[in-house]
Amino acid sequence: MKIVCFAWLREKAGVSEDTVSPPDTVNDVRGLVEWLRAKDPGYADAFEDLSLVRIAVNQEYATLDARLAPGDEIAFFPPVTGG
Amino acid sequence: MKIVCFAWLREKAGVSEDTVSPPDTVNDVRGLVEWLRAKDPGYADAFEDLSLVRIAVNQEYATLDARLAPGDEIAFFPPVTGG
Amino acid sequence: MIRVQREDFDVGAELDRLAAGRGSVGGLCAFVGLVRDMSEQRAISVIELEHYPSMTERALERIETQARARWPLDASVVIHRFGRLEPGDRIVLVGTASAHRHAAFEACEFIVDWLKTKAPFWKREHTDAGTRWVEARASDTAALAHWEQGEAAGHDPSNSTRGARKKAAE
Amino acid sequence: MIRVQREDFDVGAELDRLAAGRGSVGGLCAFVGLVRDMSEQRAISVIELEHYPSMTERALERIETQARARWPLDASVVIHRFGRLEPGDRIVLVGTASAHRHAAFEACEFIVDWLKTKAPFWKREHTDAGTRWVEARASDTAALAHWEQGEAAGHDPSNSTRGARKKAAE
Repeated sequence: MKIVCFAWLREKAGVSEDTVSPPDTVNDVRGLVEWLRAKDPGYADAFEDLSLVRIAVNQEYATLDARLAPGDEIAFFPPVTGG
Repeated sequence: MKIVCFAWLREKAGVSEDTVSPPDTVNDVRGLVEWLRAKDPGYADAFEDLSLVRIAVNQEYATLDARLAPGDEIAFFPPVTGG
Repeated sequence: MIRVQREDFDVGAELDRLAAGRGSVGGLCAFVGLVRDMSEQRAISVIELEHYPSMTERALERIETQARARWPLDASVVIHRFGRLEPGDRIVLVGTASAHRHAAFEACEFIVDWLKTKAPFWKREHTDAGTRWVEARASDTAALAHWEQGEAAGHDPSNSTRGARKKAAE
Repeated sequence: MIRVQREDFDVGAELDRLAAGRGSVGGLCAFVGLVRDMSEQRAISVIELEHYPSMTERALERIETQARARWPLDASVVIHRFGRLEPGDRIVLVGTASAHRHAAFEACEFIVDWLKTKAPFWKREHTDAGTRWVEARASDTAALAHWEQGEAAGHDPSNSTRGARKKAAE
């Protein structure tokens, strides 16, 4: 799976792009978040308050409940501020 | 008093600008309209349906009841279609 | 800023001017009215726009003043052409600049709605079937009436489109 | 038409392009977003706009498609810049062309409201007091929610701003 992070989430996680291979038990975004938190203090910091985290799976907005498959691209970012 | 007419009202009245001196009994727009109608078949034609006539006195929208004074500029025109 | 003129105008330059030197402007809204090529299934070759010069500028200035009293605008521009125009030609530009985009949108549409029903201009269309004076549309009068209802509700800028939309949805 | 680019754009030329060859277009509405010079009492020297490239174009295309399904548009354009920008610089252009001016206004504001809350861009401001990521505003989310309420009411374009404004006034 490919992880991408943007804005202050990228800075906190210390990761712009990351390729990870979580165990089979990680089958939704919530599971992935927990697994990343446990694995890496940067992710733990970035995910401290999940109410500030927006998620996209394969470039579409998604929720913590979204199912994941190998090869998916999961993006984490703060609420957007363009326009 | 100065009369100005626009668009098809100008064409029907046959008048673009007109200077008139109605009697003292003509002291509002309604009186002026009646006086012009009686005086001139062009005005009679232009004023055939007053629901289609818009009025301005001294470049401000006004109604048939507006009072008139010597030196006023009274404009008659159809509903506007700019923009 | 108000202009009534025969000549065309440069939309990009006018909008640049609205924002120039005003660092608080976060958004510009603009409306450009164009001459259409058809009218009731007839191809338009040319239109003539007649106006009432001494009343026009006064009327446009008043509506711009009203819009600026009602919405927090940093700047605004209204340019209306008269004379002979061809399909595709620009007729009118309304531009508004504000720190608040919704104010810019509302004020711009308010001014356009007002122009359509109150500014002393009259269009005559030339088609292959002859010429005719364009008739005013009831929908334009209705559009303006909505702003006046908003005004009657107490001149509160927040009590306009978006507020009303929200209330209606509740 | 969608563009995501580092370069500036020419508002006048983009609007001309919207109308070119489309004789039925009676009105264009445009919104131009600009970099402001102040943020919470601090002078901004520069902003950086980060984005998520593979998602951005897809997201913008979707919103343009939605707007064109919801309103009778002849054409539309959305251009959003990224990278390093200075106060006064253009950030975004949304333009809509329609035979009906109210559709042009509504669709344009809908797209802007959507961009503000859904398009994957993030602003970082540089001021004399340091740099900070701009925080999203609740008012932007509320603005978008109004359109979604309108949508829930049945996708009827006439049942939007103006209709709601009327209902609320009654």
